[in-house]
Amino acid sequence: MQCDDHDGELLIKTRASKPLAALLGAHGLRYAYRGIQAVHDVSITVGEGEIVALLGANGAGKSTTVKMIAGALRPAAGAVSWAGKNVTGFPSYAMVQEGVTLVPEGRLVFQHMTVEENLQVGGHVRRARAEFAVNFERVLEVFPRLAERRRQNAGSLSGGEQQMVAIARGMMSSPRLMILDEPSLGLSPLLVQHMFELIRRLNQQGISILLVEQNAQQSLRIADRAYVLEKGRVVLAGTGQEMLVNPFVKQAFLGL
Amino acid sequence: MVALQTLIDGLILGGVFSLAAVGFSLIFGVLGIVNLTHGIFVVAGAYIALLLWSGLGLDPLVGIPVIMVVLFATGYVYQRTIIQWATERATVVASLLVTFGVALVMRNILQLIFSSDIRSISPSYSFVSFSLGDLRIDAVRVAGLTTSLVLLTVLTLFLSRTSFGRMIRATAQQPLAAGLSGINVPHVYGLTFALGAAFAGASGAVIGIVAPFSPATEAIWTLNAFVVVVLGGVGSPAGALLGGLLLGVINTMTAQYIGPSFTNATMFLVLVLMLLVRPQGLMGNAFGESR
Amino acid sequence: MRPLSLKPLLALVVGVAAVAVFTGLPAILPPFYIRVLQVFFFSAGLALSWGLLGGFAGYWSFGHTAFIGIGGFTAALVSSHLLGGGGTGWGMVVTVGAGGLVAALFALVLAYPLLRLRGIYFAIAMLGVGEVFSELSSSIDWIGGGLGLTLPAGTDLDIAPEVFYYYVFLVLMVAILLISAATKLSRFGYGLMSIREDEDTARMLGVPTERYKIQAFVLSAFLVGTLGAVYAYSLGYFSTPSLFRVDFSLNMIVHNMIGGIGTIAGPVIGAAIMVFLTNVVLGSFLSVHLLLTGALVVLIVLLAPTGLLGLAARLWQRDPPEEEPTSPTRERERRLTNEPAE
Amino acid sequence: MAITRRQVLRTTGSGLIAAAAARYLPAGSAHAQAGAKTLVFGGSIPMSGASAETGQNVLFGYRAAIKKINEDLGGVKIGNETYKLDVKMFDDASDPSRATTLIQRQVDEGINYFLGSFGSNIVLPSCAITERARRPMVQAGAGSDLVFTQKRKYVFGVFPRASLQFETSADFLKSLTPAVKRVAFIYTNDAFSKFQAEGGKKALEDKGMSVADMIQLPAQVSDVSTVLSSIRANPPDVLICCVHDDAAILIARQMVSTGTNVNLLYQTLGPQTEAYRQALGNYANGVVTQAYWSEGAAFKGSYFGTAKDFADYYRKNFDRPLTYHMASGAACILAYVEAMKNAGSIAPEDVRDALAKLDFKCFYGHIRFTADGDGDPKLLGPLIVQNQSGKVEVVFPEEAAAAKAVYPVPSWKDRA
Repeated sequence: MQCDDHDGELLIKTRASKPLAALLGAHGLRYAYRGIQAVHDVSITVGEGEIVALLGANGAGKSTTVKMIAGALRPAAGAVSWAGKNVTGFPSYAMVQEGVTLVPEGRLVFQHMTVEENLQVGGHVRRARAEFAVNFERVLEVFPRLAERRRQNAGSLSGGEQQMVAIARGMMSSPRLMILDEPSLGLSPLLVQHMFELIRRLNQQGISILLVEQNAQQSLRIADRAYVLEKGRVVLAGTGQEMLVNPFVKQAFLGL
Repeated sequence: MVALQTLIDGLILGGVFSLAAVGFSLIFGVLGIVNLTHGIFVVAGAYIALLLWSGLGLDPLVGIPVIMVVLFATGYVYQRTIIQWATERATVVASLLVTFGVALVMRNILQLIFSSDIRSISPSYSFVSFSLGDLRIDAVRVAGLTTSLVLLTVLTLFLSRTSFGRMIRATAQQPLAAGLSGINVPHVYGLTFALGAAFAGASGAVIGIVAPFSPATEAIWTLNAFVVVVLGGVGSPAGALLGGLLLGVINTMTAQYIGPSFTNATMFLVLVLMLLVRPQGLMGNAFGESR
Repeated sequence: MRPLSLKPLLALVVGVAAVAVFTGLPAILPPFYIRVLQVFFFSAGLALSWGLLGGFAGYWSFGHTAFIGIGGFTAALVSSHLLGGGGTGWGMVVTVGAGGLVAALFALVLAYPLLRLRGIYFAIAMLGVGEVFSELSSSIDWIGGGLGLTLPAGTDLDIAPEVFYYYVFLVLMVAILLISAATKLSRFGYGLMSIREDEDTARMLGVPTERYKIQAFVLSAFLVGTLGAVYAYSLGYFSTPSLFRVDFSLNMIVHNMIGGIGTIAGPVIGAAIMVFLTNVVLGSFLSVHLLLTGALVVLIVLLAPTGLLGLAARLWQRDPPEEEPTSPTRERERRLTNEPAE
Repeated sequence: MAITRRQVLRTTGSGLIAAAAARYLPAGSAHAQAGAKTLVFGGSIPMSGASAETGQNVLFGYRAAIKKINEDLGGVKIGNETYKLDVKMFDDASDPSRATTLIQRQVDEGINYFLGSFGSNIVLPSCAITERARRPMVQAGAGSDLVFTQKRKYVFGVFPRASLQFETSADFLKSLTPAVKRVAFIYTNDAFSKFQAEGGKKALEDKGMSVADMIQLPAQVSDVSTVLSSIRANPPDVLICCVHDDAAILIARQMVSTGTNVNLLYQTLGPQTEAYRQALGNYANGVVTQAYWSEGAAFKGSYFGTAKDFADYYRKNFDRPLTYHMASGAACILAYVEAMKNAGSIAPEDVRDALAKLDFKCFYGHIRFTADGDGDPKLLGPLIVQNQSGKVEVVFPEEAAAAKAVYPVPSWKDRA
């Protein structure tokens, strides 16, 4: 870790018992839309094999932060390091090639292409090309629903199914880190359960996870660590367990 | 009999219109750019065909691959530089102004190189026709139509079957998600634009053997492309084909039954009516957006 | 002229001074510059009129030349059929007024169906409308655009024609400038701008979007028709390709974009620059003026993408212009620039 | 003046600054040349569009005449002064507003003699300016009747007006055997072509031929197959096309490829050009056109000598393929020079009066203008020429004819 004297992390100490090689490090990220500062100064890390949750209210800057990490937005200041390499300002396709895949919020699937074609697009990246067949099989195994609908246009699927397509498409690129932006948004309670289960399974397969969620309770249950964003700044950081009992978190996100 | 002849004339003419518009349609559909340089690509294709024909004796239709390569390269560089700069710095609509400016520059350059004199290419089959009973069909136009159909089919297969075709479609539908799926979006934009330019150039070779051309004729081909795209729909070769054939038939039918001087008026009238009734074109937008 | 919305008094002073100077100019400038200024007033008037719909409401018309043509042809037809070839002095007021009104009338008929179209589809439809009118004007013998039409001199007064039309165009441009400014500051203007920003939201917020769009379209057509009629007079003889010129439509857009779209001063500045460059600087070139004009347009877009007013605002480090550059495909741009909707 | 200028610069917009600044910039080259005893001819040509090719041709004609006079004849002596000649053209882009503004600039700069542009929608507004400034304009580009029927005193044309251009043609068609009975016209919907076709119809009907069809084409045309089907369905003896170069090529090519045969194809513009012969090859044989000059014609006079001499001189000095337009352009310059000599003055009014009285013979023919200013239809009327075995032959009127007209022409198939 290159930078650890951060406000948030001073509040609650990072779980030191499990020494982690930081896979992803974002340091001092800053971004503004049309002159309005959306992200002021965000630093987060994700270790190899970790599930890290990024919590915060609507408009706290969560999506902007992960878009900067995934290369969909270019940070106005700050740096992103990945596996010991400076990847600041890498465009999104290069980040995917590096092994960082963002599944964007709002189920941005290719509506006028079949499920299979969606997956093919996801799997065309050079790093995943050799494993295409394996990935494809695995994905259909995880989502048997998609196997049934593989020749249907993605646009004709239900919301939950489209979310599956988006995640499956991300999985096709053989990521080392998957960033999931509000994967449970708009899903029925049952599906939400499945979603978190799925995230845990992905993690067990060795994929590190950065999870952006409004559903704090569920997220914290599966997360190793979590950050809380407010108005574009990290205000809290700690392990999932610590956060679950933190009075501020309880009050602000868990409605307790 | 007259009606049949008119219909056939229209369909044959329409094939050429289709090919001449498909590049415009693709660029509009994928990049959202109204490319006013389109006619320049068409006319440039015709001039390259002329050079190949007069210099090397290469038949314009045989020369199409060469023309396509040249325009593909030109189109890629053009998009990755000027057009990309314009869309990055300003807006997609600013690219309209940029292509307008570039069209002026290019028309002038074509004039300086080739003069504004009217040119035409006359391979041996330019003067041959077939007769079927009373029907007359001239060979050069049939050659043009056939070439158009072949090229449009190739493009359709390319877009639907190849991995690169999928990337183009994905980018057209969801540029953000495409990038996040590992597609190099600016590169795909460049390649798509290049593809559009290449097809425009190919149509130039066909037009060169069918009708006289000069640098100033570029404007007509841009306008025609507008009409074809509105009639047929955006972004798909099938849409361009349908739009082109319709435009051809409208043209000849008007000439036959209303008067040749009303062809352009009817063409644009149909354009406006079509927009009012079904703005997305008969085939809709291949990428499913309504802009 | 930009401070018009900020400091009305200053604007008034500058405006009156400018008008006074322009009024006096024919006494000292040679006829060529009078003609250049005449073209400038004409172009600026066109660009401002286009801006009422295109700049304020975001509805980009590619076929406004239709109204130039309708205005010009109406004036000439009224002159030859109703005034027996007359149309001088007050007669000109009648014919030009008729030109504007008929253009407005056509716009009124076209408005409802056409303005349902959005973005680029409206632009293309207008392009088509322009072409239809153009073709019909030359193919229908009664209209006579093929053979061409003649108009009498606009005035009996002993005044050089370029000076006469200089003043007519000056008056028209000032009038249109005032109309634009008044529009921009009015409720109507805010309504139009809310349509540009987000038409659906504007409608939900109770802006009578339909009515406002139609009014802006008809007003714009009326002004362009009037200008077209006067332009036809200044030519004396014209045929279809004199008035129905696609480059008129494009120039209106170019002038707006160069100056700064959605502003009052922008179209005027854009027209001034382009008219000066094409007529004075590049005027005498036989073979490269198009090349240079085109290159210039490209450079301006690349160097001053928000128009010169936007550039000036940035250089002066003042607030960005109140109007964001906007477009028919705004939504798509958002996606293309990967801007999230946050 | 200086004070106003400063105020002006400070208080007004950039358009004005520009105008004011430009006024004080050094004047254009015309002034300088005028000081060096050069007579400058001004005017515009279109560099693109339907008339661009013809415009270029005429421009080369101007250049040829000027080169000859300056270099071979050592300039021209008027009164006691010897002058060199120069031509200063701009591109009007077929835009009347641009044309008028820039013509005004040339008037302001002191250019006294004008050469015309092309198309009446350009020429009429421009010549209104030169007329008002009392500067003569001799032109080879607008034949539309309106140029000559509005009582202008300063505008001259080296052709007869459009509606009178068919007199010779009518005589020619009348002279053919078997007798021409039915004629069809195809014409472009612009002022020049329309006047020509309507004048042609009248001239032919006066001579007892019937005009079966008057087919009007739009200004831009990319296909004429339906027009040709109707011609095939009911073929006239003679098909006359009053269209511009590009449409002429299109029509001829489509006639060949669809096997649309008529006894005679007569196209007023097009067949003269190199592009036409290249596009059609052997099929150009038999096509008849009008030419206001031919290198085989028996005209001669001072400056160039015979028509043949002009052709030789031109080819020696210029690459652009020779057509009659070059001769017309050169004739405009010669008319000016001859008029100046006759007047013994270079004052525009004197030159104008001398032009009106001009009556002289040169390689181009016998130049004399009617009271309206257009070319005398008897003296400057067109020759009828026909492509025969790859050569352009004058076939009418008989006194100028070098070959006999082929009529009816063989079918396209037999011409391959």
